[in-house]
Amino acid sequence: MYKGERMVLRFSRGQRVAHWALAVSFFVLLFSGLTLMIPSLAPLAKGGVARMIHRVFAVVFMLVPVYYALADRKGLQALITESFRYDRDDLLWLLRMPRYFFGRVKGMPPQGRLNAGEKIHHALIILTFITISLTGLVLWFGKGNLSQNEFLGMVMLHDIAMYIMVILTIGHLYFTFVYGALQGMVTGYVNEKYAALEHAKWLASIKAEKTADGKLPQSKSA
Amino acid sequence: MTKQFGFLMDTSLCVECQACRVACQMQNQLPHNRTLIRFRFQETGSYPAVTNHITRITCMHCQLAPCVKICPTGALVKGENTLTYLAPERCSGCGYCAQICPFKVPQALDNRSYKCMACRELVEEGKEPVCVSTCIANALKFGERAELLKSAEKRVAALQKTFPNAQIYGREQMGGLGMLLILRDDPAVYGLPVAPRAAGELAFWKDSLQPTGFKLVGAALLATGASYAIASRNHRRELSEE
Amino acid sequence: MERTDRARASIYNLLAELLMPPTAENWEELTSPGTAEWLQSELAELGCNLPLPAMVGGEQLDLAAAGDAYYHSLAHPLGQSALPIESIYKPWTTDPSCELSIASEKGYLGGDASAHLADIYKALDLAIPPEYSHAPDHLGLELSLMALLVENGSREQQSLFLSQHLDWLPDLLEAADARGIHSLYRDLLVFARDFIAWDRVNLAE
Amino acid sequence: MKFTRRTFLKASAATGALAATSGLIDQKVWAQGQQAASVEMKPSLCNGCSSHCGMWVYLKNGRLWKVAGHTDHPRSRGKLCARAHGAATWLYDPNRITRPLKREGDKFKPVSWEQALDEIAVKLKEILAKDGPGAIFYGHNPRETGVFYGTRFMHALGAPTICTHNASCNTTLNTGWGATVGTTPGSDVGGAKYIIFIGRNFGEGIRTSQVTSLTRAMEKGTKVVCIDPRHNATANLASEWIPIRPGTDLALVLAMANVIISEELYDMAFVEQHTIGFDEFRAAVQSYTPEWAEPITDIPAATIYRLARELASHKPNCFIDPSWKGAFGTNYKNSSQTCRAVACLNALLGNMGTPGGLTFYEGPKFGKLDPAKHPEPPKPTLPRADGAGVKGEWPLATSQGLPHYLAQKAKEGKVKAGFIRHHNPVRNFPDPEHMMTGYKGLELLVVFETHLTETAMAATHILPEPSFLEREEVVEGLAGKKPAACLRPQVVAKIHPETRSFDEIIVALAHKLGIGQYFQFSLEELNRARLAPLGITLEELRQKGTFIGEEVPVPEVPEFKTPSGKVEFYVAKFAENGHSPVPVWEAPLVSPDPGNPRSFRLIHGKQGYHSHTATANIPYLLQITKDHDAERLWLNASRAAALGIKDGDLVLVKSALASGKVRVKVTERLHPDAAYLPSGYGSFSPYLPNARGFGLNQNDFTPYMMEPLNGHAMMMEVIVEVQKA
Repeated sequence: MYKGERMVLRFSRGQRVAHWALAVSFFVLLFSGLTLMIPSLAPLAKGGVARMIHRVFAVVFMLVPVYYALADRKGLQALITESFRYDRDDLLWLLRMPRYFFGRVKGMPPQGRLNAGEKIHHALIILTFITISLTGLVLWFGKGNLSQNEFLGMVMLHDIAMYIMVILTIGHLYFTFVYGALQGMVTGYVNEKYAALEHAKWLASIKAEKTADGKLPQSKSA
Repeated sequence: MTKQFGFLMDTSLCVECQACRVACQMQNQLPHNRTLIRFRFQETGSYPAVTNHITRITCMHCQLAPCVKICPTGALVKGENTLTYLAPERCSGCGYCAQICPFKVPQALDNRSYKCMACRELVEEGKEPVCVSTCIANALKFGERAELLKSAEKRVAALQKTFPNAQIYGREQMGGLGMLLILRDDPAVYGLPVAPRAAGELAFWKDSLQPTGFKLVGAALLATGASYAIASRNHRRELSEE
Repeated sequence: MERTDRARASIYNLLAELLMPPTAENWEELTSPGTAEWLQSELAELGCNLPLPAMVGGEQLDLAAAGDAYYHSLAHPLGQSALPIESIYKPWTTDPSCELSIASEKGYLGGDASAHLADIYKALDLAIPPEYSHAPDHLGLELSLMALLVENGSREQQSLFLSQHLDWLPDLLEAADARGIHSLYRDLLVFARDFIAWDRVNLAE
Repeated sequence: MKFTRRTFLKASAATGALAATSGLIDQKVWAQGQQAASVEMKPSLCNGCSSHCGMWVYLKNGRLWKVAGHTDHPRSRGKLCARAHGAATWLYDPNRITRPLKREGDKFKPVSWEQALDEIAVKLKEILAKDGPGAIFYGHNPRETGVFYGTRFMHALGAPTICTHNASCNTTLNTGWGATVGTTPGSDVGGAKYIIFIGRNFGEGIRTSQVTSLTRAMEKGTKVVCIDPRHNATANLASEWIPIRPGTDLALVLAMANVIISEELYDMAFVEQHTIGFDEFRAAVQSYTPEWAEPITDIPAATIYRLARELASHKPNCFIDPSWKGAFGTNYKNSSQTCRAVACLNALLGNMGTPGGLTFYEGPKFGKLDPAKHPEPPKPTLPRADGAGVKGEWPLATSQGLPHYLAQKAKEGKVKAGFIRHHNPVRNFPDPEHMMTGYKGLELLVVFETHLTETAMAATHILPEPSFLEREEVVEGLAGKKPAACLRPQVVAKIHPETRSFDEIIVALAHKLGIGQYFQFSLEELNRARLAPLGITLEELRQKGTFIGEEVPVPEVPEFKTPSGKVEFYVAKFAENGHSPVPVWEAPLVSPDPGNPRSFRLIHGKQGYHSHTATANIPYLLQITKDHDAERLWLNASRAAALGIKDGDLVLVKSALASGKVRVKVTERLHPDAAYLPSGYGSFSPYLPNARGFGLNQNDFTPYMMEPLNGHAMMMEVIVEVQKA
């Protein structure tokens, strides 16, 4: 573990709330949805309870970006733009991804606030978020008025988006625990040494901000 | 091989008396505003040469029943006699059956699906479903599908003298319907799909996509699970090297 | 019996009296200021903070007017009043073997509640007035039985009876409002509903 | 305890018992015990309509559990229609009348039986003393219990006026068939090769076994022709629907007779041996060619020729159905003559008593009370208050009487008291205003009912009967090859303690009126006496419900109960009273104005899931109507188009009497002259909360009228204007 180092703010309050709201609603949606896929969970779906829960949390889920936009508009913009902008280092990083997968950071190209893996993760989450939300809305409000094919098309897209999200989430959790990154999303702060190791470009950019006005605004002592 | 059982409705004999509807409500303890048997009436021709075409909107007991395939809770099942049974106590009311049924029969209301339950207990006791035993006009029959087809053929031949388009509906559709209909005219007149189908995507979804999805998720779990110890050890080592 | 149980039993009895047709025997007494005072003190004893029904100690109806109001509010047999009979507000039976059209419907006499109450009276060797043979689950009789359970039965039995049988007063009030019953009887039903709700909590504690 | 308590629960040993019976209070535990109980079966007779189909009633823990068709009963043959399931719920209906009621102004006050019966007796005695028994009437839908007790009661009072609903239904059949062949025959549907229905509608005026026989016959190839202005539910399955201008069926039948006679297609031997007046009939129909009938009936002459020839070619295994209300019930001014013509046309086919023809079966020969112990009251000799059979009034009216005329007599102060049971003339005769004013003006009107119908609203006293499952009735007979005896035993305990069955009430009233000597027997004794000759005991019949007797041999040609003992083409009685003795063409009373595109004849008919207005309050049956928008007014598509009316539009229906709004069913299945209303709706009693104000009733639009021959209500002689609302 990193010890005795200074901490740098990596996630704003808005970002953290959005992350956890999304995470919680995602898991509730996942398990309430699975009652309609795994026969042994079917009894839980009886009487429409699972459906009710699924709908309530679908609303929470879909409101997360709205909340994010209100709480931290810049953050949301940055998230979207960063997720789809890749430089040379990013590509190189992706090439060396297997190293990173097995816990080796050293030798990876320097990264910004988000590493290339995180960017891809975010990009895919954004895409699947849109897909799963839209198909979900169509299934919800189009109930009874869809043709067989429309219905099946929607269900399948909804499913595919779900599989992708689940696999991404597995990867996300994996890296979180391999690299002990949970703390960052809980408190918002990361260890400066960790930042230097994993997000060198980003650390450099905030240090540059510091030199401009004389202090490091996003940091505190551990 | 199991014997196919089914219904035969001679729509040319129905007097729309609704006895079947009410008897079915009794059998299934349905409140007055819920019914498993609805009717559709369609006039053809113009005065005075008019025909009133009647058909029931009720489960057609498809051999290849998409509702059974799609039902995520196993509330819809095929009996040994090939009738499609519904166990409401297992139903979650997701409404998938209503959306996939090419005949738009099931209704998803009150957090459950409403559709013909094929009087399972009665049939297993060797009795007729209650709509059949109550039909005052002999318009409904129940029995071995092959036998019903034979008698339907005879009846259609007789009807064709007056109604040249008279035909049996359900011989081939959906792998053969368990609810055979004797029609006096083309199915479209009755609001019935001429070539109903279980969308091929249904099989792809249930048989390929879902299992593949689950396998991929499984693979991801395996890969991360197996690598976790190595990766975190590597990471700790890198940190201590500092 | 504890003092509080005596209070509960007698309040149930008072409600039973008031929710049966008024008679010359005790109508004046039931609605007198003395009864109001007594009820007030019983409620205070119980720590039950409910306003008294206006019928008791407040606005007075003479016996004839009360008879008329009762009949048109709670006893008119022709769908004009809110009949205070449990079966009407519950699905007719929960037995899945019933093949009667009304099996799962509300709005009919002689439902499970009615049959259960009749069996309770029989087992306890209780005789009900013959004019109630069609409605052993009449609110007045149920309140009377509740008083008896308070006096002689266990708290579990009381709890069960309140939750299984005396749980339909909100529906009755809805029916009463739909039909516009006499305000004093409506007020009394509100009191009965609230007292039962209070007692359910009380028993749970 | 602060206040004086009544003890609603008279306890003896509650304290100990409560402790000892742990599961007693828990309804869940109780329910498990209940579920384990077995189900028992008892027979009854349905009351969903007046056919009284046999049914099995299933009971569990003494509660009604299920109803099913009685396999032995000739009318149900194991099947019940929708109405039976609905009617069974009357038992637990909270809208039942539970206590005797007395009307004060427009309110109903409960009174004790003692008070009600005393008041009735006092008032009746007063009227008897003042106006005599001629000022009293009894009206009912005649079923055995009402017939036996009601008749005996009236006769004991010396009162002759007993009438039924038939003047709004089919009293013309008694007139027409009665005059021609002596009785209204049945028909052998199962054996027929060719059947013509004129207005008769098996599919909606249901007797379950008739429908079953008809469709079985059709599967075997029987040809069925349906002649009706409306393509009704029987037309659905008929081989052919021939629409006819409403009210002109007489012209069609006369023209068919013309063809059959002029082409000598009739059964000459039968006509020669078993009929009188053929020559007069032949002469009368000579001018009624199909070409003559074509413009009247709107049926092509060629079709009439074909129908006549086809029908005759199947003689004698064919018939024109004797019908019910249909086209020759009490609908048109010419209905009695139409019925006569139909009877005569059937006679030409020689189908009297033949297989596939008309049937003349009799009911079982019931026994009687010992006349020594229970003398019958003498038959009253006074003239009837409704003038039925009375010279100078309605000599040709049948003994079924004229309830609508009684309303008039009441207004004139000539009728003072009435007893009405199981019958709703105020709603089911034309002009409710006329009926209500008349009946409400009576000094005494006692209504025996389970529900507060429109007629009960006019009553001075309403006496509540238990529902049909809670009372034993008088044993009934059914005519047939094998005559049957049927019983409606009491199958469940009375729900409302303050209800009493008709026989009980009549006996109690009789005692108060001093005619108790005619009622010194119990219902049980009566039923035993009736069953004595049949070879079945009351106990057995209570178990079986239906008893099918031995086959009774019938003569090859039935005995015609006419003055001549033959089929009468010529009816002298008609001539004597100034009516044509042979059927001749007579136009309907009113016709739509051909120059007015809004002008229609308002016709009505039954639906298979309702019995007049009696079942509209049952949620299960009313829901069928709602699900299918079946209360709509039918209009012919081309007529509707001309008025800019689309399917589902709301229209205003107007006659001289009333106006009302209803939605429209635009259809090709109706003659352009007609506007059709289903007849089961438009209840206005506030005590029928589900039915009240739902749909329109044809009787609101039709004036109070009497047909000249037998005085019936002419229920379809009404022209309405229809326009978009």
